[in-house]
Amino acid sequence: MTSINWQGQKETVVLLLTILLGLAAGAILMMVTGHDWISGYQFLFRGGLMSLERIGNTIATAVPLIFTGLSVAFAFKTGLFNIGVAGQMLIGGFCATAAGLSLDLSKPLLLTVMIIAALAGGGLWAAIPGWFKARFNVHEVVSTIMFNWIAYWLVYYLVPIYFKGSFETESRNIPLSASLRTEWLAQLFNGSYINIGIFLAIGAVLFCVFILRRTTLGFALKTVGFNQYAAEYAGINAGRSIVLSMIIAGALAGLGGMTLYCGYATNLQIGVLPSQGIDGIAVALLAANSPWGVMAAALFFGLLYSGKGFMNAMTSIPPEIADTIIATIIYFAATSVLIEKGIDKFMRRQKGGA
Amino acid sequence: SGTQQTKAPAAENLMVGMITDSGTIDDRSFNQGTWEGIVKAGTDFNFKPKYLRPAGSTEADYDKEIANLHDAGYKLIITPGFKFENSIYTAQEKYQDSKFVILDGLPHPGNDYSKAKIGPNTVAINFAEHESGFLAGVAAALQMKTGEFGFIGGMEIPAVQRFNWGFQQGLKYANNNFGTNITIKAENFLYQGTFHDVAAGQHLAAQMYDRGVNVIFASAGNVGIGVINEAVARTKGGHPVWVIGVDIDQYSQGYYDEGKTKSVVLTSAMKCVNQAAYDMVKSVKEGNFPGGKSLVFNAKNDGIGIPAANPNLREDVISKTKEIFTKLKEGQITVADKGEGLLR
Amino acid sequence: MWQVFQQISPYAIAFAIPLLITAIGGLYSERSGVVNIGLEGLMVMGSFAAAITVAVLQPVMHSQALWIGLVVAIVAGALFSLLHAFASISLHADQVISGTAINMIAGAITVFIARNVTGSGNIQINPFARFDIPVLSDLPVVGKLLFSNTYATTWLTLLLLAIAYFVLYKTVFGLRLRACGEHPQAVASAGVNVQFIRYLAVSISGACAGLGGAIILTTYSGEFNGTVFGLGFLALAALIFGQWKPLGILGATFFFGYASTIATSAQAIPALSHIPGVALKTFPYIVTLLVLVIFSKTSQAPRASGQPFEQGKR
Amino acid sequence: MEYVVEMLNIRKEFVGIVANDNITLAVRPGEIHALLGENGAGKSTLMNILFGLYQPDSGSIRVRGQEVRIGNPSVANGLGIGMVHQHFQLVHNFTVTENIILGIEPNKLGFVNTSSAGKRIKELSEHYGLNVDPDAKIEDISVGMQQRVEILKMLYRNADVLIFDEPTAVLTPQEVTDLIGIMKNLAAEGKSIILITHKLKEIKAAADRCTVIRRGRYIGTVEVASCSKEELAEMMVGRQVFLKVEKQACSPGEALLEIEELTVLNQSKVPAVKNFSLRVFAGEIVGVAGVDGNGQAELVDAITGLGKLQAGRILLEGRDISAFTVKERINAGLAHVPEDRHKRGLVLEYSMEDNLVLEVYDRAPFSKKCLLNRSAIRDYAENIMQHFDVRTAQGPGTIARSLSGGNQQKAIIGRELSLNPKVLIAVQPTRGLDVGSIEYIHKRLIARRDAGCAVLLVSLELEEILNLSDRIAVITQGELIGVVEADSANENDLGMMMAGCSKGG
Ligand SMILES: Nc1ncnc2c1ncn2[C@@H]1O[C@H](COP(=O)(O)OP(=O)(O)OP(=O)(O)O)[C@@H](O)[C@H]1O
Ligand SMILES: Nc1ncnc2c1ncn2[C@@H]1O[C@H](COP(=O)(O)OP(=O)(O)OP(=O)(O)O)[C@@H](O)[C@H]1O
Ligand SMILES: [Mg+2]
Ligand SMILES: [Mg+2]
Repeated sequence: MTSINWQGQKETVVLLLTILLGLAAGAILMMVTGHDWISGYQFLFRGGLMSLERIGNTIATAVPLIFTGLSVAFAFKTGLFNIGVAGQMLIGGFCATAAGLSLDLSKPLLLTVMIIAALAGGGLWAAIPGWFKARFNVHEVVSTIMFNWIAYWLVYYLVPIYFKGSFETESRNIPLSASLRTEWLAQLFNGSYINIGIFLAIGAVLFCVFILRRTTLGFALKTVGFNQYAAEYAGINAGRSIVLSMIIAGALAGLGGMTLYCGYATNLQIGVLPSQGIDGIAVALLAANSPWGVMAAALFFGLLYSGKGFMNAMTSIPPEIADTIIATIIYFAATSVLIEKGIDKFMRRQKGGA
Repeated sequence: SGTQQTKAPAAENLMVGMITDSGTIDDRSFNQGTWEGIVKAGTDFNFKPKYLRPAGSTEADYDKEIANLHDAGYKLIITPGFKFENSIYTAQEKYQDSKFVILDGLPHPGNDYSKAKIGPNTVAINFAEHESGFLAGVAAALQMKTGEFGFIGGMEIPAVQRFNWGFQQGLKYANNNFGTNITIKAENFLYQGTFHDVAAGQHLAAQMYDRGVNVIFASAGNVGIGVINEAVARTKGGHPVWVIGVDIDQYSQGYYDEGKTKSVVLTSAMKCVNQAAYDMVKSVKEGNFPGGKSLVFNAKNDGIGIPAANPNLREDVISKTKEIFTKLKEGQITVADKGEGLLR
Repeated sequence: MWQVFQQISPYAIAFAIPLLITAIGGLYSERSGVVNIGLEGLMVMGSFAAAITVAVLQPVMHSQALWIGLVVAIVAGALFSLLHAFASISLHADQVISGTAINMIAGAITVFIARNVTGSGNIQINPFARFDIPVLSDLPVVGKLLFSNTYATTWLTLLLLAIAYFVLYKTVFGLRLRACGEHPQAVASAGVNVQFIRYLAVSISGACAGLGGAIILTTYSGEFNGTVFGLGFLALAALIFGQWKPLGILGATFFFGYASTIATSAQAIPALSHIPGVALKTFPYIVTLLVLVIFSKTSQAPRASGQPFEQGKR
Repeated sequence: MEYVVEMLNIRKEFVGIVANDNITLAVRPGEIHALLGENGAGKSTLMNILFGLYQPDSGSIRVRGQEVRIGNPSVANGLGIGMVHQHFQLVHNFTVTENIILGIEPNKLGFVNTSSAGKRIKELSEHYGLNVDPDAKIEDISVGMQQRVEILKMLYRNADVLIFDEPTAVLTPQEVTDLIGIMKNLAAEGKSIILITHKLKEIKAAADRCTVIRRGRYIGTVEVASCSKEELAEMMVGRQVFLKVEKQACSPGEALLEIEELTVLNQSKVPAVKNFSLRVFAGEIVGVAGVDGNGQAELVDAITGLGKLQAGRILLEGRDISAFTVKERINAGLAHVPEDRHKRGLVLEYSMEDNLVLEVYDRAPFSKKCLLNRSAIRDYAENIMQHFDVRTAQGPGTIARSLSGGNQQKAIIGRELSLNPKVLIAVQPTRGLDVGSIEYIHKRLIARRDAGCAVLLVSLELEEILNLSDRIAVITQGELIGVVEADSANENDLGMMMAGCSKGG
């Protein structure tokens, strides 16, 4: 009986231990480099949580991560490794920004159009590597990396031509009517830049849960992910599933791009691949690809990212400690077998003793 | 380094913070110059300055770091770069107990410069880069007498453009008034498009040097470092070529001998960001912070210029350049901050 | 056009060489059956180790400092890659995940330490000097193309490529290593320790990638700043582009070298300056995709690459 | 020395299962010793222990009278023990020589010297009549040849105890005969052979003695000559087994599957099936006999829709399905038991219930409006598993990977038959299974035939074809050589036809 119970909660326990180990590694690193780790963590967490405004900012920081995490996790669940999230975000963000800067509509209508543009842009951008994989057996890891750079340069040249802002590095600022930021939400969080992206993110989580657990589509996609040959044998169109799965992953990333550029930021930045793309892999890994897990992991990372500046302002600890902690957590997640074995041994000894 | 405990903002202590733009604190130009000014003020007025580097280059990233400095008790916040315009615009309202200095920019909301506003707790400082470029151009032309000159810019932003335009006017001035024979061609005046691509700077410089360009004026952040690296490599290999540095005295960046005395940097077109930062800290210390004002640093107030020491320039060149600088100060020479009739 | 080609050659080669040595590292690893997506991070680690070493030594010694830096980078890369080896070989972790973790750790921890050391996180050094090879550089055609303006590290890398070829195809170790990448069970049942071979292969890949990062630092960049601009991933693409063969990799990396050098210099080349920048900049990536599209169906990928090997597992 | 190898009281436990429980095996020099047991009885485990791949939990091993500890395969090699695994341990893109010398490469300063090895391999090959080209690449040679490479690997290492784990499962009848010949040669030279096989006929033909194990336990060792096939089977399963399934004469109805002048290309764009025509009627089993690689796989792929056809038509119940997708064919009443249960048959990571609805998950009642109905799926799976005697640890939720091969196969058969197909394509339905499972599966196939289904049985095992089929079609190099009535056929004639001599013209 106990063993069954334990199995059920094993994942969660392992996850928490992983995070704890990552934080411990961070503490050790701070100590080794001559800093006071207790105040380090204190200010790190206060930086993310000490006021309503900062909580709002933490959430806003987490929103794009939720999307990129979902994108990676969804692809993972269907047997694909989507390293192209950054490029899909750029393209999705670009399409949304383009719509937002070119159309003159009421805010709800304009946002709807922008969301569709972001979904379509990101989805189509991911569809091509998906098709390459389905049709020509091109491994998606390499092709999506190539697509990241192509997206980078496309946007790099397109923005100054069509949507040049005050300066070369960015597009024009999007008008308030095209922004996910809203007065009431900002007010609610004391002037934070939190935006309605968080509701889109919750919607996306629900969407992923629903598709993967409840629908025939999810069943087909997962089957192809696990065993393409068996899927073909059973009459599932594997090629179509791969493309579809990439489209969904890309659309999630594209919408994430919109929440980044039209919610978190106020314009489209060029000359830089959004770091949230790679972070999405970490989020998905920590979450073991579960959509709700992605939400939690993204909020946790958002907290670290959002608090690190304050920690840096209050102490002399470089903010890169946050990235180091996250990276360490991912390594521990990759090697969680070790943790699991350790726990198993511990449990067995407990049982033996009892 | 030791542990730095919570500092309850002590009233008597100055707390001065800086936020870098996309570059780092040792970018050998803009950020570094600003930081050096603050550090100098720190030793003079006995405070420990702090800088933060934002995680990204969006308004939210900048807002976040301003809030962090403010919440940590920093009451004078210096931000180098036009990218902070929107963030300072909101911050000056939001944190009225803090003072802000923006270099190279004018606070305004969104895209709308017509709503620009410098709050009573803010100073906006701009530089006459064209005058600086002019001076460096004259000095380099005098030194070389004849030759082919080029220009590599980073992004095509106003400050960089003004350097370029002033530089060209300086070359013309020297050709017309001092009998130098400097030629320029359109294909040797370009903007790389980023401030970070070292390799690209090197490749572009290589093209130009191979085409016979002797001197390149690089106003391009790390791209400019690539230009200097290429010049160093060539000079080491026995084919001497020159670079004109930008923002701060970049002489030490261009050493090509083991003893670190000889450099490929002919001179540098400086804008005294360090001075500007220092002055602002000082004004706060002395209680005469010129809040609400927009300041221009130019030849008149010694806010621009070439380095005090120029080992690569002959004595006569240095003295002639000094004369020109005086004429700029006195308004006998004016340099246009527009690009009409010039390359790019 | 030939003129231009000749003129950009030294720069193209300088760009290709770190890619090449990193891809060679990837070759060892993948041929032994371990996918190493952490090459990027290993390069960063090598660049960092070399930067710290050179920055400390350069004031007291001259050009030797750079060579010592390279050696330290090799060691650092090899040691750091053991993290990946441990996760993916001993713990049978997903190799892509573990490699991603390597990338993230390298990117974060090097900058963290560098910031503790220099404040800004950047470390500057004086790079190698270029030189013309006597006699050879005066040869017609190839003299300018291959033997002018070269770095010593270029010849070192080409030597390592030749060594890689011999090691992989002519030696006992190479035979076993390749067999591990195709059919590890067969190797195990022949009484060879698969895990040991894979450990060795991964640490060689770490050493090579570390060297690659250090070469970027000590040739054209001159500064550590926490990134190698995605070159590790590009090396991975070159490995596939080159179909996991030493000469194929040489061709692929040189292609990248020339394509991206043309792209970055085009602005200053009148004959090319009218080509839209976006076309030049995306050219290498699009060609890579096309090559992948053409060759992936008949891919020569090592069969067991990416699969953890567990004794007795079927 | 009476025994060359003695394994005494060997016990080996895996998580949750005792694979070997106090097993004893003693092999004499120069004998061929068969090891017999059901799927999962523990044969491979026992041999892996002898070869040093696993360590026993308890018990001892003696080789030539000396007690030894075999920590890894090189120790086994050193003791003169060699093993041919169930799945070949060959590197596909290496040459024969490279494969053979792997691990004990002759070298100078680390550089491999293949030429001396090549000479020795040639000698060995000639001495034992193995006829292997040392410079050929593994991927270019036939399966039978690959097996001989495995044998050479052992001989090259001077092994005198040779273990064969199910060596005949992949061979053609002719190759089996050859292999038995080779084994007898080796035994005559004084080498000892341990042979694992499920085929009693082969044991009778080759082995001197036979050790039987059941569920990890030692049952006994017998002289093969003094024991009938039926007795061996009974020892192994623990009950009486009918080696030949009873069946009524068939009463064919209308033609359900019609293959008309079919031509199919293989991967290298060469015709693998040429102008092939065949009709299968309701209520009959048509066996397709042929040596492996003569177009069977391409034929099956073309019928099931997994491969493209170049020319010709396929009709199901008179409907042309040539252009149908796989799904449409399934919906039209085609079921398929695939050749490789792990590659195509199952999603090993999925639970059994998900595997059992693989083809019908999108039909009512398993889903409505794209939403899965979990309880309907579970009921359906439970039903199949009960009906087809699929044994699992945790019911329908069990992960497919953890089932034994026999149970996996029963589940696939159950799944396909539950589709209520008009036409069933069964490819190697009993590959690698023990006689108990074979008997069960054969019974179910015949029952389905009697219910009016048209069954196309593709198998490399003539015995199975002869046992089950009503008519037998022989395929050679993609061409239909002839169709014979099963009653009037025998292995010899079929073998002749398969070799390309058509019967009676
Ligand atoms: N690596 C393993 N991990 C866990 N259990 C195993 C492993 N290998 C074998 N077993 C268990 O040991 C039992 C014996 O397996 P083994 O492979 O020895 O059977 P076998 O007699 O060779 O079967 P077959 O006739 O199918 O080849 C199996 O029932 C299986 O459950
Ligand atoms: N990864 C695994 N986890 C648990 N049990 C396993 C695993 N792999 C194999 N087994 C067990 O080992 C036994 C034998 O496995 P094996 O693959 O040899 O099956 P088999 O009956 O011989 O079928 P086949 O020959 O078709 O593979 C099975 O009964 C299975 O339970
Ligand atoms: Mg077995
Ligand atoms: Mg078996």
